[in-house]
Amino acid sequence: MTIVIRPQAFDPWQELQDYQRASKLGASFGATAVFVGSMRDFNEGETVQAMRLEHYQGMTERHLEKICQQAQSRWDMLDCLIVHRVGELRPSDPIVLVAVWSAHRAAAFDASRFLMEELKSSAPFWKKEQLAAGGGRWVEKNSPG
Amino acid sequence: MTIVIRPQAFDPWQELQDYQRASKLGASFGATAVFVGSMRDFNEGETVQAMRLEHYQGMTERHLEKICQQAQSRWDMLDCLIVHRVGELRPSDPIVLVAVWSAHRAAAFDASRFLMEELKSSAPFWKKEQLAAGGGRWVEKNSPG
Amino acid sequence: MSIQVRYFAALRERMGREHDQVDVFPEATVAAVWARAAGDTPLPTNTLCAVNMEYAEPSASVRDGDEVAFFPPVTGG
Amino acid sequence: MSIQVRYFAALRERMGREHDQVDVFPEATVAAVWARAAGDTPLPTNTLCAVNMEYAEPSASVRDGDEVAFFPPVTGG
Repeated sequence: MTIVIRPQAFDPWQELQDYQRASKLGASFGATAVFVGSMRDFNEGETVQAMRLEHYQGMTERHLEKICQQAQSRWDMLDCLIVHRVGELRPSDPIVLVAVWSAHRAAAFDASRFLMEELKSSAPFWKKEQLAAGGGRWVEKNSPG
Repeated sequence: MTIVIRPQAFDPWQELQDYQRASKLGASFGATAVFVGSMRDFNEGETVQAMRLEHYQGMTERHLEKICQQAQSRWDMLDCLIVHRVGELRPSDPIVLVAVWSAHRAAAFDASRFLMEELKSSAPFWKKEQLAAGGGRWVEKNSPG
Repeated sequence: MSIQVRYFAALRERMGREHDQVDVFPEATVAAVWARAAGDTPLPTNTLCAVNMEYAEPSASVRDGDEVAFFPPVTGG
Repeated sequence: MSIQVRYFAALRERMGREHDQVDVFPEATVAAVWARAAGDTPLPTNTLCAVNMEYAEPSASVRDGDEVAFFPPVTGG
């Protein structure tokens, strides 16, 4: 179970390759479900030029650990990885990576979706968009999943 | 929309990195949902040493295209990629990769799961396991998702 | 009418061959193709059938030159 | 009792500062901490509260040395 808050840009596929190579999962897992959220260049009718992602250092990590533990108690997860970007983002930058490894596919699908929904609804992160038309605006709330 | 049947081993994360770099998706997508199925070294109470994956060349590709089109008609998918291994596999080898890109996360989650369930229930592939205890056995049916 | 018949996986092993070429009467069904190819062996339960690479019922009729396939439940992914 | 108060995101900008140090009476609630820190400004609708990095209701009581945070709805992922 690994949680990373990262101020630098990351490539989710590179992260997964590195993580899985270093892991001791061997041939125990039959299923990996992954979700990647990335920055779009368009939101609520406006072209978005850049984004700043703020978090509550300490609480964010602790909260993500808690939702991983909840997932672990509900599904047979062998491992999970969450990487979340903070700082200054550009369109097409990955924002979040959630990956779940399990023996069978239902657990991986269900747990990865649960983790994403919980993360979006309750982990303390905030987005401020820089609009192409000028000015910044805080994203007011996340869309339901 | 890309469908690949591959007789060689593949690294799903490398496939995704290469595919996405070559794609023209830009910053239009906010969500990518991925499922990877891999070969376990254990199934139905037996240690499995190797596996042979057979398919019906022509029908398999055609059938996978059909389920991609079904997904495309049901969800706002921007792109999808299916890579499926055939031939001689070893434990921990990736068997299948399904990836869906969309603007918002619900479509990516739903479509990727739909594609996997349809693939498992209807695409013409067959697995024969080589058991550590000796002898081969055809997998008789897939578990429900 | 001439029909190309194909077998896959466990059914291929059970038949001891990958394909057959059979002649059937016009309006013949997939089931009739099986009977002609397999002789006395009844179509095993759960066998799936395809005509020209599309799933078909045993009651579906075939046409000259069609490819008819028989195979066990699929286990990919 | 001395309480460390923190503000995030749009609320931080609105307050014009990242944190406050306030003194409150024993048995004070999160809401009382807000009132002490923000003066006449009512707690904005939808504001979330945390005590020592765990979500808490405005009615939750605080203890000496606690860190109390106020922030708008979260928008990560």
